[in-house]
Amino acid sequence: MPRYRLWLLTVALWVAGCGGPFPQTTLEPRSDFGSVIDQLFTGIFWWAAGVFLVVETLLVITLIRFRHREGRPAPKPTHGHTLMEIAWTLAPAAILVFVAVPTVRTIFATAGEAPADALKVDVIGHQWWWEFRYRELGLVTANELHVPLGRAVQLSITSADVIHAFWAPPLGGKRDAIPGHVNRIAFRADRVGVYDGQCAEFCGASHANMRLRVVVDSDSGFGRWATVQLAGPAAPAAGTLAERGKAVFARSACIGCHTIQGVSPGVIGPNLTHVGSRATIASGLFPNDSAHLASWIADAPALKPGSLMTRMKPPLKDDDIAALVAYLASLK
Amino acid sequence: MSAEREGTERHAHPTVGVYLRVGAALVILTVLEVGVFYVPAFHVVLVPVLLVLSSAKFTLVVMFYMHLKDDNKVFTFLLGGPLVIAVGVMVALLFLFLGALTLRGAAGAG
Amino acid sequence: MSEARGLTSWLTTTDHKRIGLLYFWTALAFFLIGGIEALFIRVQLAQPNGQVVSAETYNQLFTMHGTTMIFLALMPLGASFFNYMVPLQIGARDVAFPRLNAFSYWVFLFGGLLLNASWFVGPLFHAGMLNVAPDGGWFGYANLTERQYSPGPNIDFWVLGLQILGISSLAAGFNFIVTILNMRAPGMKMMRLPAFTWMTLVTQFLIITAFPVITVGLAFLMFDRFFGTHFYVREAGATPILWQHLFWLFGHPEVYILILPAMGVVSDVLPTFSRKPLFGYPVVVYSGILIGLMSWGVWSHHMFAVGLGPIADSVFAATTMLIAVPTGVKIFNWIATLWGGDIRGTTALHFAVGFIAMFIIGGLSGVTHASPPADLQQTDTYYVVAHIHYVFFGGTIFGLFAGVYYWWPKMTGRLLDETLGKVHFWLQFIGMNLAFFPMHLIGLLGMPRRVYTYAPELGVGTLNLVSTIGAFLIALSILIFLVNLWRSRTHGQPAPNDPWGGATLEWSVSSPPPVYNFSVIPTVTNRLPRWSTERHGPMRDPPAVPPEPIHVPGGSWWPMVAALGLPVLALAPLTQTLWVAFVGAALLIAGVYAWAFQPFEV
Amino acid sequence: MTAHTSMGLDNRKMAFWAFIGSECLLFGSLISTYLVYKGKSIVGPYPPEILNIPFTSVSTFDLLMSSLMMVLALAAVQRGDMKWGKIWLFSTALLGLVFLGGQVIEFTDFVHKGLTIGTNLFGCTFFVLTGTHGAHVTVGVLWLLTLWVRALQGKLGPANAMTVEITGLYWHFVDVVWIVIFTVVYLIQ
Repeated sequence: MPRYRLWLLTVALWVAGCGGPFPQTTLEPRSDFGSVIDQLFTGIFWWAAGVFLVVETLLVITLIRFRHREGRPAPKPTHGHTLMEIAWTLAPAAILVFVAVPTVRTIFATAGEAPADALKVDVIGHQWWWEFRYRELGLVTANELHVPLGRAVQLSITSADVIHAFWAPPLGGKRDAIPGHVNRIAFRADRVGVYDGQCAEFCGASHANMRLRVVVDSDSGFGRWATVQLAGPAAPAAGTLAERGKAVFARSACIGCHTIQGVSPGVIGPNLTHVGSRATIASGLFPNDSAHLASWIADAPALKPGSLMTRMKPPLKDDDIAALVAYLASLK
Repeated sequence: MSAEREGTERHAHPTVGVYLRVGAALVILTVLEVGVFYVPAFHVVLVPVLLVLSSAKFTLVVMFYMHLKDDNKVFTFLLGGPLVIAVGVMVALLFLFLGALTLRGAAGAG
Repeated sequence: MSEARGLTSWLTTTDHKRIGLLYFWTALAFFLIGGIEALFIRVQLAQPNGQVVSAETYNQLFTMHGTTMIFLALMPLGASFFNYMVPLQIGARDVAFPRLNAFSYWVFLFGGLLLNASWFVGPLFHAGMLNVAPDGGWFGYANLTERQYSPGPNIDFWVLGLQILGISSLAAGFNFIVTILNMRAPGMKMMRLPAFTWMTLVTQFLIITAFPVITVGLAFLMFDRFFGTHFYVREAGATPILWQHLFWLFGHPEVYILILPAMGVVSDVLPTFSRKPLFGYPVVVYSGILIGLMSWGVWSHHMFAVGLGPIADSVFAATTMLIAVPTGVKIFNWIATLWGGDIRGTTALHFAVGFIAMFIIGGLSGVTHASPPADLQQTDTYYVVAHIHYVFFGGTIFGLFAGVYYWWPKMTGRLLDETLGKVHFWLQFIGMNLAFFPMHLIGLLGMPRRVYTYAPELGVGTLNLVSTIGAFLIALSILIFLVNLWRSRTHGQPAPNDPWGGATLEWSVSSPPPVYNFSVIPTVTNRLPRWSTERHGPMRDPPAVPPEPIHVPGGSWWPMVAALGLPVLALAPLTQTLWVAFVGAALLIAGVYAWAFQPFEV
Repeated sequence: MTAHTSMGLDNRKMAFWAFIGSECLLFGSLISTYLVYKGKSIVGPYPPEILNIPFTSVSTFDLLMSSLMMVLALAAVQRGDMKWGKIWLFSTALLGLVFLGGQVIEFTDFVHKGLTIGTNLFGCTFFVLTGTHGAHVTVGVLWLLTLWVRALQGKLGPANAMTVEITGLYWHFVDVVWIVIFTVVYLIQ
């Protein structure tokens, strides 16, 4: 960890008193993309800190040294000094060269190109959730992006409605998800873990609630996950609550918006084929447990303002909701 | 009165004869424009030729009908400054939008 | 020749000094409204999962906070000084077009009222109070602002309000360009203009060039929302990025429209209180012009996350970094002005120096996101919120407060209390650093901006609480400022012509100046007319009593009538009522014709 | 009234040039948008199917001639020849009206051929750009007619030559913008 970051974090911890962990920090990069940006920022930070110290010190010294004192003779009316003007024009220009050169180098290094064997994922922003499509693997999931450790990943980012921005800070910088455009970022994660992120472009009422998680798995872990996701949905055993839940799902409005492979074809909301395997619901807002799932199904807009998943009309009965929850939880 | 005050405005407006000749030139240029548009042989160079012809018309009107040629340079600046910015913005936007394919280059986003 | 009194005289006034005061009080009121909005925002964010306001209300609050502060508080506070001070500084009796000046003010007032009316008129649109205020952000990114995604009248208020405010700024822009170029006293050459007047001139050029672009962008949005066009609709082959280009083409010059007047104030205040001429006056002037010019070539640095491609990113990164050069030059010249001076620590000087100290921070954090890859981690986070507040609060507001403390005696004839002033300064200085410095960290730790809530797991709760405390300190400092203003009416010491020993012409007349400004138009022989330097002695102030009667133009109702036509016109699309449009147009046309044919002598 | 000014120039004229500079950015943005969206329409009608070059050439000619009338009006007013001043002022306004009539016919024709402001991007950009220009022409015609009525009332003379000159500046600028629009929109398809 570079020294300045220790310093920064110390200040932060001292002020914060709690001291993290900071799941969305940009200061502890966990990918090559994040690291080059961090190095660039560190360099600029030191230049800025240096300039800050020099100029502010100069200002303070001037103020102290030339403060008004009784009997001080009238100041000499100096109007300017050409050489000094030239000097302090050239000095910042020179410093900027040291900022500009690595900047341009990094721009081209992070332009979104990835090696041919990169895992390609389409990222589609929706109001207010994320859709992830693994084209080669033929699988679709939502809000939780799984990537393998050490393998290059290329995200092709776009939007289905308004402008969003995909941002998982520990893995690198954000890119806008713009309807009608495709933006690319590429990164190679260098540590297993779960990294938080969220939409970074204001996109309406629940912009703050459009969160996401990136799960960096080991190679084998990723393989296992993909195998599970590729399989069809688990069929609930006969006579269980889950089976009743499947029936409730099939006869209510759910099917209009959600896909469950082999059950319903809706494409407006997230694909639920393996919703039980996800750790969170409502795009990273709540843990995926039966209590939260139940209140989410009952009244989503109460938990997520503006949510397109409106209150059911007529409202589902409590036992129907319980059945639905059991069914969804079974979709591992 | 300080030396800076240059007295009242000089009215160095062109004569009616000049106005008429400029009018004739404008008509001829317009005929040329439309002509170029209809002659297939010109189609390769249509855009540059039209741009030149229309700039010529623009300049004629501004210089003679709006008297910039003989008027105070401040007026030239008040028109010219924003005009340069406007043209610069136009070129930059065209570059950013239409040049996107080549510009994006390595980004390959498109 | 004595001044007219009464409400009518204010409603019909064409006197630049009165219009300046109207601008001041109106802008101050909007500044307070914007500040209250900011406090709500900070209360909501004081802790994770805040429940003080709803998501919808929060989005209206931050949208209106930004829009109000930029268009209704900072720009018009600057305009207040343009109005009051520029004619005095150049030795003129008034601006070039006094009635156009009144028109600008009334249009600004009506536009601001229309925008803020949106807080209360929800019931007219079958919605609750506090429900139809603009909620798309001050940047109003399409296509979120299209009817499909923002069906209510919220964005309509924003579009129409900004269009009206643009007209006000444009009219004032033409007026002040002509005033500064063409109304100078004999001998007041361009390179003898006070720095504040110079920066005003540059600002006006930016206004008349930048505002048409946003006018077009807003007009497209208006057509999309009302008349079924598709300027920003992806489904029709268009792109919402066009809006971003048009908006930032305006938006970046706008940043300098907000900061240059403050730089001008500082360039006038520092010499007065260090008793030394501005160091490198021509360099300060030229760097101001250069900053204005360069502001036209950097707009895409607001769009690095859009993905314009590496070449465009590199070009805009380079131009953006280059702007740091003239800005740095200005800062060095200000420090050199102080160097070797006899610095009197008045409140005005405190604020001017505070401007320099804080603007440096804003400038330096600006350089960090001039670098596109670094910006990918910073843009749309609290880091950028910190940056813009160091520029606009630490910069523009400190600069404008320097102007208030410097020119208040001239504008009202009463001095402000220096002790209260310094309490105000230090509270505001500490408050702003407490409020905005932690935001750098909050952003780097991953909190996006424009979020009404954040998770406790983010680990930024305490930092946000500190920031909220800072915001309330700022509020307290502003209260003290208001008390100071109020007290000065009765307790303020009467101001002599020149309480500070200023070098420029505004100090050569009484405080407040007579309605005709100068009993005899002064003849200027050098850049520091009221000072003695090695080359010349101070000029004589004009006599208190004019040697011959001075004709003072009367007032006029017509600018206000014409201005009233604009909000009425705006009501037509808002309420979907055609006949209202005819009433508005009739008012506007009648006002303009009556104005054009009313005899009026300057 | 010409108050003594520091540059010896008329205030209104200077303000007007600043206004014209500002208008450059207005039309610049509109034309930029037209160009940026050129060829991006998803459905027709497309420009070549619908633009009527001979018709618009006549309109262009008409507007050029109105500019000539305008300078002749100015020259007449300056030399105090109010008889011809009135004639030329009225002719200028008349040619402006003819241009507007042409635009009305053109727009109606386009709507009949299926191009409205909401049809496609060409419709959006075309109607807003030429419509804004048409609105400027309308203001100009009203202004010219006002001057003409003032002249009829005997309230316009060589002393008001500056008013006529400024009107002319506006009118010529509107003409100049059309010169650009004619080339960019109509001829470069």
